Amino acid sequence: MRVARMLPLAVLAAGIAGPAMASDTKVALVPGGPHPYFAAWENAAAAAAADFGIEAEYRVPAAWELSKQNEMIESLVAQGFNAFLVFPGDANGTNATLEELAAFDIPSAALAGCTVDPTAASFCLGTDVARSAYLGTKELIEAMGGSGRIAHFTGFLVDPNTQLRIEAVEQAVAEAGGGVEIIQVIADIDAPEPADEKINAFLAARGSEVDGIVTTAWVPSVVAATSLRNLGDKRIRMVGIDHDEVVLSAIEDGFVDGTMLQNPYGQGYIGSYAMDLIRQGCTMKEDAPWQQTAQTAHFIDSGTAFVDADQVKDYQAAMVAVTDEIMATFKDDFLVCN
Amino acid sequence: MATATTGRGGRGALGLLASNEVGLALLIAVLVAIFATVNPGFTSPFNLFALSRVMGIDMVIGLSMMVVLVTGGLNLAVGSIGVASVMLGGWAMQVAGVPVLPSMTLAVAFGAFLGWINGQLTVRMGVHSFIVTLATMSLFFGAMIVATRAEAFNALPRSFVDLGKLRYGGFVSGMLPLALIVGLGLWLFFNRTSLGREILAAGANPQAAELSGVRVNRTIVVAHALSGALGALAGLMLAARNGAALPSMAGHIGMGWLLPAFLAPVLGGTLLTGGVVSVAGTVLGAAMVTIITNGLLQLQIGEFWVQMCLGLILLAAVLLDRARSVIAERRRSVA
Amino acid sequence: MLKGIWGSDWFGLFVVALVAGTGLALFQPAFLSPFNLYVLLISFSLWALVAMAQMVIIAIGQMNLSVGAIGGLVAISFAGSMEVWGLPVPAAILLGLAIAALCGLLNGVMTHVTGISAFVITLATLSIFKGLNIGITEAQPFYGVPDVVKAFGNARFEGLPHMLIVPVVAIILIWLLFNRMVLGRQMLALGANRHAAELSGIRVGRVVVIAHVISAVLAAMAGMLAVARLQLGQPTIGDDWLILSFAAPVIGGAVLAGGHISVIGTCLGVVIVTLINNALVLLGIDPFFVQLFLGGLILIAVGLNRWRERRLAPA
Amino acid sequence: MTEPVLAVEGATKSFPGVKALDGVDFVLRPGEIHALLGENGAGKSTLIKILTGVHLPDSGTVRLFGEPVRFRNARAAIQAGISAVHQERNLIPRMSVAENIMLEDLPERFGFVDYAAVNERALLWIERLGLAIRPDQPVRSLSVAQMQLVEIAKALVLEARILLMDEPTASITPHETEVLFGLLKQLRDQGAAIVFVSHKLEEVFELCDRVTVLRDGRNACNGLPIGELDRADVVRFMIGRDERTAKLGDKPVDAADVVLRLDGVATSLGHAGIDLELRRGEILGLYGLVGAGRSELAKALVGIGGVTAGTVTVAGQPAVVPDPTTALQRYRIGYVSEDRKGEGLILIHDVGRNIGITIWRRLSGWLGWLGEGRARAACRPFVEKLAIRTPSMGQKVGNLSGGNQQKVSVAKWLAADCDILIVDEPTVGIDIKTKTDLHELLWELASSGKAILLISSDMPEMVALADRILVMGGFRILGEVRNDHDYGRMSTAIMGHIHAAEAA
Repeated sequence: MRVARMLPLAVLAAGIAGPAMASDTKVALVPGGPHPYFAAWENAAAAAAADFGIEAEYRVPAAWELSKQNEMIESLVAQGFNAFLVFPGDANGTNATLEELAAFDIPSAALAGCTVDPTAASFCLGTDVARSAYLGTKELIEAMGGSGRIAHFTGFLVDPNTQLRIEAVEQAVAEAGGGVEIIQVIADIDAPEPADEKINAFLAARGSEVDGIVTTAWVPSVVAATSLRNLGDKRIRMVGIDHDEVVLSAIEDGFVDGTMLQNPYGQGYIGSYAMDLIRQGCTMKEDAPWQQTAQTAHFIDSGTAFVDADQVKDYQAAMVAVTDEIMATFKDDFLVCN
Repeated sequence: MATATTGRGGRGALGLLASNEVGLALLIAVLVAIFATVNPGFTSPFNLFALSRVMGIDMVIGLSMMVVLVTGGLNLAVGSIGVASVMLGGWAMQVAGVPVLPSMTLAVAFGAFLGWINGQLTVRMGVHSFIVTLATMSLFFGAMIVATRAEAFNALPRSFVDLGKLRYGGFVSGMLPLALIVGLGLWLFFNRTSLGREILAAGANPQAAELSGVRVNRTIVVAHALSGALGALAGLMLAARNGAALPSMAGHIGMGWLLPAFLAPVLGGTLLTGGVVSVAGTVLGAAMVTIITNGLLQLQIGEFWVQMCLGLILLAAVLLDRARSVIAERRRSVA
Repeated sequence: MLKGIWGSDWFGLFVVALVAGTGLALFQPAFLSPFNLYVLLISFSLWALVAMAQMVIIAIGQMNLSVGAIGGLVAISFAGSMEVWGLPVPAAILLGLAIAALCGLLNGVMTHVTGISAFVITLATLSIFKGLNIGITEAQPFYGVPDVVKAFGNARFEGLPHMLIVPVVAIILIWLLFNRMVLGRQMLALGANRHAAELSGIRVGRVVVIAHVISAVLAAMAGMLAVARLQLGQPTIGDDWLILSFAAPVIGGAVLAGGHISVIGTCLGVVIVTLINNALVLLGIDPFFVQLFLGGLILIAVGLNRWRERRLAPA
Repeated sequence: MTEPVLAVEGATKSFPGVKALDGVDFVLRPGEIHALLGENGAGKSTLIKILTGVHLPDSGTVRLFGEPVRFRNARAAIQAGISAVHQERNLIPRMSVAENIMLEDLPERFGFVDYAAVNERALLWIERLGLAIRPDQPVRSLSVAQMQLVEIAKALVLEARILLMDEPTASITPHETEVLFGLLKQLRDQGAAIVFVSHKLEEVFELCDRVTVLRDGRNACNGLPIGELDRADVVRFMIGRDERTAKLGDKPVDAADVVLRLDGVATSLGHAGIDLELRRGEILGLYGLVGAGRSELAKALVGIGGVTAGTVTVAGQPAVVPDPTTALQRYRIGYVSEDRKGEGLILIHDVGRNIGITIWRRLSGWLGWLGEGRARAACRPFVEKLAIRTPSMGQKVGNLSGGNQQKVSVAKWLAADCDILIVDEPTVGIDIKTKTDLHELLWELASSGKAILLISSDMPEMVALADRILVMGGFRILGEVRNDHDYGRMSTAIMGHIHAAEAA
């Protein structure tokens, strides 16, 4: 029921990979927990397995908890997986597990989000969460015409990424000069019912004061988009995050200005490819075109793009283009292979 | 280790079979046999190490809940206390430069202090500890978030982090013996000290205990403080394992710990109504749950169905255990 | 008469809620705006059902940890059956209720037949129901919720959400059940003293099973309301219910050991928690302080009610 | 002779470790009140539980109007026309009196409980039992005696053909007993068959028509007409030999050595102007009707419910007792509660843990260390002294018979070695042999220099044991009687004080 969403991508991406070769690489793609964001990883894993002649599997921890994810990874090692692509359950906490993997000569990389340096992850391929939030806020401020009051809805405070996002939004606002002001930050609304309760309470109390909404977590984006649609409010501008259908259709219908899209399929596909090469003896190049983020010095952008109403219909093609682009030069840019 | 209060002694094999602990041990043996046969990776040193480490931590979490269940109360704030204490310990180690051992002691003492607050509130307000700890769960966690701005301490001293990597015989994590020592200590506490006995008496029948000269309120406060200390200890173990003191390590407001905290003692035969404790049962209960979780993850089940299988096996385990005790009871009454 | 109200379980809560409401209105005029009241009522609708679902089980002296898992499973089944099978809305509602009844039946029968505490049974079934949910959805929401359902979640009449009708009817029925119907009285008798209930010829098994079914059906209604409200079948619906499901009845004066609950008290418990959450947003509390205040305010609400009870006790 | 309504043939029932019934026969005819007697643990309650569907017999048959029946649950028994007053409390405290009485069959109207009918029908039985309570009053606001009568009303309201009453008079006053007996006789005359279980032989002889006695799970006699028996016969059936009266002998009381003295004491529980002197070696009786405030006074003395006025002097020193711990440890006062199951014992714990609880602190060493062996060894002498019948120190107290349970709750306080022992209704629901043992024990304790405050509603017990008797009523001391151990004179004097207070 859930397959097929990203299938076209797989076909496209397969074209650039070249002929498959047998390899003993067995990659596990482990998200932080069950979450729709990662669904594309499953297809990416399947495509990578077919294209590179490796085994690649998408394995989801039972719940969104660091300890569950750690248990998952440990049990996968016992099952013979020898390379890991992990969305860090905690940007700090996941390091210990990756270090242990390294001690067993099992390479790993952080996918979609980064671990904090120093880390055993070979690289971080994904989204610079801070930059994404920063750019999204910039887009929002532009949509609001350069001034106004904004609100920021985000996820669990205990997630280190949440603080980066809060700071990034503050930074973007500060750079906009005195015309923009953050009037409220609502956090800890990763569950849908509390999100609905709090976002609507906010709109009730300050809906008339606020000019723009930036959301930096999946559920708040969905709920805020739904609320604006229900209110029929197109005055309040909004920039969301990720590719939930609710958000995308709200963009098409003009209730949301745009969303900060990521490239989960590309992450899974390129990540698997890189893991296989590393397993075959390649090492990471120190003087590669790494990007520096607040968390790590070994960041590779998997493609973060602002998608508005004009691009929303064919954003997938855009992401494929980004994937192709990274794939084309990845080996030469980032790896030293003998 | 047998249960503390019921005298099952002197009834031979049937009496032994009737005990919850033996039933759990048998179940565990069967599960291990099955998992080891189906998946050879289960008995690999790496997996045994990882398994024993999670087991040790979950045992201490379970014991932390157990000592409050004994009083007939609950401690929903175990996770909050664990995280709050560890963040203090992490701060002491990383920022204040306090040596590792004093920092750990400080964290445990702080856990005990937070538990003591729970106990005092429960006793003073005369409200069920459920509602008190429901509130303090948010309170302690919120205070921790405010104090730390939710930032992790990720540069803890090597000697502390290495505790998480401690390994005996190549495959046993240091966490497991530590948990067993804590368990032994608690067993001695409940069976071999006057205070432990008084806590049990007060948990079973507060009126009778009060009239017999037991300071019931004090036993409640002590149990909560002990629970807090154990929560902090579990937190330290987890922090050593994660190599960092993380605000997120027990999930949102510490609720991530509640499941292991309740499962272990309840499977182990500790009554929710209080007064009966089974330290060995709690330890075995935690062992069983971690073994099931670990074993299931390794079976080739569609990953989205693992949780349902976990539920089914738990239910089956509970039912089997019940059937065993009913049959044993019947045999005994015939004999 | 006045003394009766002052002495009733819920009077203290009523005062707490009233004072909190008045205070909020003074500090933040937007509190009384029609839209905010509407938002409050929406929240109340959902949480009241969740709290009732737990309250019914507390009444018989047990606990149901699987309330949220049942709600979530029904929510995705409801949305999924409409999206995937194209079931008409009434059929999907019936399906949802039937699934819930089945879940409740499982909880109730297991608890009664095995004699294992409901706490343990529902701890296991919580995993099963949530596991089914994740297995079916693979963590992806169902989006194909028909417009009728979406409209229901959104519609207002004179500032009152249409959704409110569901909990209002449920509350009245549950109140009647516990105050005026033999079954409800038997549930309370069972919760207060199981042995006495048995000796009084009450069919304990039947009562336990029915209570679990009622609890599950209430959870199902909450789950379906959540779908209507969120306009999609989120697999995470229900994950956050557990704490509130206990907090509201207990704040409302329910005895966790069983045998005593207050429907009005529970509703006021929901109102107080909703008000606290609303206040934390309305007053623009720094998100870092939200949990701290939430904990403190719950403690104060309980403390005030407890203080009143103690003042009352010698009289 | 009339056909039996109920006939039990060869009923056998085993529990882990004990054979509670072993081939018991029992025949109940319409229009009779049939006494079912026996020592604690003889099997009376088990038989009652089989007849009410709580237990199924292992073998043997129960015939109802000649038809064999097997009651799988209480509901089946009720529907077959058997109602019962059980020994344990079976009321729902928060519900009203009327609803409790009618709980078996709440009248409905349009699917809702018809509370008007509930109250009306309950009121009928409340009045017939001479109870001065409102039907809509919550049960938890009642006194113990009132609750017991509600319990009885609950059984009567079913108007069953067969009525089983397990110790219905244990906690009600003589006057209330009289009313109840009148009612039971009336029901008998209307054709009901009533089984009456009691330890009070006076009541049995006053009320019953025939007697069945059980001993060790077997019939000691089966349905003998009461007219053919005297008290000695019945006792012989029950204990297997002649009744032994406690040999109490002489006991010196040191009149000068006042160990406990109350002057004008008032408590937060409602006592006022209580004066009392208790001397070394003395047994001071505290007599009164249920609700006179005797247990409450005892509790106030050990620190539950504060003393608000007046002075308490222990061993010559003014004493403030904030809690039972202080009472035990500093003032060496102990209280043996009347409510054995609620306040006296921890039923889910074993014998050793119940007896040892008062002395753990004293026994324990460094860091509170206390080995199980040491703790049990310290309790063993008291198990032996009181001849508590238990397989081991590890036996759960809940598994012991009522008499042995009571001995455990006394043993706890013997172990505590208090100077002042307050003993509250020590022999309620206790068989004759245990009762005699306990009487001798109390006497011996006093002889050895302890001071005992004895609370009892059992007049013969009071007259046998006490040196002086204080009469209490309405939370006040009504008067004092110096005991000359003459039952007639004493009871007249005591009742005189009570009636004088009522008249005033």
